[in-house]
Amino acid sequence: NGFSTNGLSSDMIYRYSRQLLLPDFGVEGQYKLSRSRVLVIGAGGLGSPAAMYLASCGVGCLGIVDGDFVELNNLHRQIIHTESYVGKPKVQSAAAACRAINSSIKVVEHQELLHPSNALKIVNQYDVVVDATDNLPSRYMISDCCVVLKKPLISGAALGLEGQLTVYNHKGSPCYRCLFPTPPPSAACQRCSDSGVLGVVPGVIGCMQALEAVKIAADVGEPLSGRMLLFDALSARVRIVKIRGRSPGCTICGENSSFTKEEFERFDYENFTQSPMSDRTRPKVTL
Amino acid sequence: NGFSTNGLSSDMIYRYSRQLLLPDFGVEGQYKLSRSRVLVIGAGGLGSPAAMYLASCGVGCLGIVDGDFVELNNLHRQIIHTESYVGKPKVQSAAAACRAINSSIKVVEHQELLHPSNALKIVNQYDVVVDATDNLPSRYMISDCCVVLKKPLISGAALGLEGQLTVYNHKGSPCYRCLFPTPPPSAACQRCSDSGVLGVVPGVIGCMQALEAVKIAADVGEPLSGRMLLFDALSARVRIVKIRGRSPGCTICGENSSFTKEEFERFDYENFTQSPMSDRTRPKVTL
Amino acid sequence: MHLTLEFGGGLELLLKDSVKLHHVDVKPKSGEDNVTMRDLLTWVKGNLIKERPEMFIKGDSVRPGVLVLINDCDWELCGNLDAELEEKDVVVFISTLHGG
Amino acid sequence: MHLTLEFGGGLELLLKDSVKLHHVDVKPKSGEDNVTMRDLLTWVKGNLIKERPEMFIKGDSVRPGVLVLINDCDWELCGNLDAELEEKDVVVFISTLHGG
Ligand SMILES: [Zn+2]
Ligand SMILES: [Zn+2]
Repeated sequence: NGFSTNGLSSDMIYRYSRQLLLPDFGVEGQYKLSRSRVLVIGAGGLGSPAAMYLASCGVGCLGIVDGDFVELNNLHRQIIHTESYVGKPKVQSAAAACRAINSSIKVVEHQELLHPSNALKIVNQYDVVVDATDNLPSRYMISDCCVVLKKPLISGAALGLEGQLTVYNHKGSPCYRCLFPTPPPSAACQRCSDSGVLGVVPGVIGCMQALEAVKIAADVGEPLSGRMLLFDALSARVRIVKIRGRSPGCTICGENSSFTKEEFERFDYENFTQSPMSDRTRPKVTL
Repeated sequence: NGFSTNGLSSDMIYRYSRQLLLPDFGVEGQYKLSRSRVLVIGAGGLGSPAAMYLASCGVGCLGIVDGDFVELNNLHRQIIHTESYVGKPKVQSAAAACRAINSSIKVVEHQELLHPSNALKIVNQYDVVVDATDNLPSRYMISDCCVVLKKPLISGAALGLEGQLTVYNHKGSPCYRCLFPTPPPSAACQRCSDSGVLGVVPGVIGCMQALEAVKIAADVGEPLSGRMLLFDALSARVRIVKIRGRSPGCTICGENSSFTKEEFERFDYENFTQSPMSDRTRPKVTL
Repeated sequence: MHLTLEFGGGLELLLKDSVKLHHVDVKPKSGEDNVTMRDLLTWVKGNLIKERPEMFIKGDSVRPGVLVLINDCDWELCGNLDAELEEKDVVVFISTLHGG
Repeated sequence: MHLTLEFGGGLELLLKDSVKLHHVDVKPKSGEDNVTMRDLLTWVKGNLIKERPEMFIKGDSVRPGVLVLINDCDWELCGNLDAELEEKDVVVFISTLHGG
């Protein structure tokens, strides 16, 4: 188990040999990955494949935040959870799955709803943040938090038969508020629990989130900064579009922004978006 | 557990409620999916997410074929396998993972290398075939088999930092031989075990294979027939290109083809491609 | 002027039969040579949106949460409402998703 | 004639520094007006391929296992070697992958 001069143990060299063979990744990429700390916020449809692939490919420390419990109607898309974990905390279930895949990395369980009061403390322990949540106030909160703490944010979303993906707050790319300074009307804020989602659509986006996190953590390739991927599952079409850069006038990340950690902790994201962070309603499906 | 008039049990209505809510999928899509039989050939990098998502979203019968055993250096990308299954048959490991996610579907284990002598019998039990193998002779064999048995074939591939995906032999789309009548020189046939692969790249392609299988099984949307998706992970680019249709002169699927089941069973795919089907060599990684 | 319009992220639900892709012919206002995005928004509201127009338009622009792309480029980079369209341009209106 | 050439699926390893994307200027042969795919293959072989040309060309076409795409369309649908290229066309050469 001794470490060789390249910083990888012999166990790691064997386990990750297929990645070490890659000229564009190699030992240096794997070493950087093994030193990186990645936080996945949300152990649901997006977080399931994101966390599993981040664990399997060898990030050094993987944190998972979620305050929810596994329900049977999550399992059609949240492949990290098995039936035996129904009723148990999602974080506990997800962490167990990640450890079963790779016992050599550190997996940290944050079994709580991410909230302005705990977000700074949790997010600050990581280098890269994956937003795998399912609601609008969390998306604003996580983006603001990443701006305040200067962390790159890999933001994915999926609903129905569509998905979206981009990297915020990284290499001149905008923050969520640069793109969406004003929240949409709450009637436009559909969730998977209201509107449904085909299981594998968040799978595709969650995998791509893991990929972007790996690229940033290992410092290889061109991240999806300043670009957004739009995925339409039904027609099997993908658009990758150029989006605006960081807005100088942005109230959060702009040049004259005075948004502080204290303001962040006091900001009422649910009121700002007129939309709840936690979704415990159970829609009735009547057929 | 009684079935209602729409063919779905109350358990299914609860488990799949998020998919039933989708106007473009709904009860009819779920019902068709629950009656479909999908075969995943290969429980490796592509087959891992493909099988897990097919199981979770509710195909009626999921078959998995593989003759290999789980190795530690598979685990950086083959997220269906846990460390506790190292040394055990991949099919056994994969089937256990799928059953743990969804005990209400039928999972069939074919613990053998797919070969012309057993392929017809196995493939014929399914409606949709997912090629998640890692070698050229298997790709020709599976395509020929799907032509002979008239099955749609969802073909994915991943190597290094790139992936490819298309649907063969479906709605006028070509077979593998229409595109590649002559095999490439064996020097061009790199494998993940020789050249490496970044863990999450087959993850992205395998998810998309599951998606295409679901679309065909449930008869929704436009499958990737006559189109090919080209994915470049490093630059985060996706191209979806138009490819030729079925070739009238194709020796296998063409108008005057006389390729029979008997010829298929006798065909030597390893000799044809000058490349082995099973890969048990262990490359040395010296650093 | 022939344009391809695409609606996504749920905006297609505001259109007839929820069709996402539309090949349309939009004429400049009388006395003008060009079609701007401002003109196009008016045209879309009048000709394509079948219900809940407030989910598409707010004031003289799109509602918050909608991204507008001209030939796969954010309209903020091409002049926003004043962007002048050209023959065969592709304009995408997409609502941001929040689900997971 | 300005063309964008892209190499993938491992073909980029045959090029200098394994660069995938190339913006090039290809002139018609003397006495001819057009550049065909046949001309382009000769030009690529002479100007871009740095090693193992047999992994790119076989006979007068690409080797088996290579897909050729002109503006995101299989060259079999555009005339194969006789396809005539136009200004700003994008030509992709991609080797089929077998891994998983
Ligand atoms: Zn900003
Ligand atoms: Zn054929």
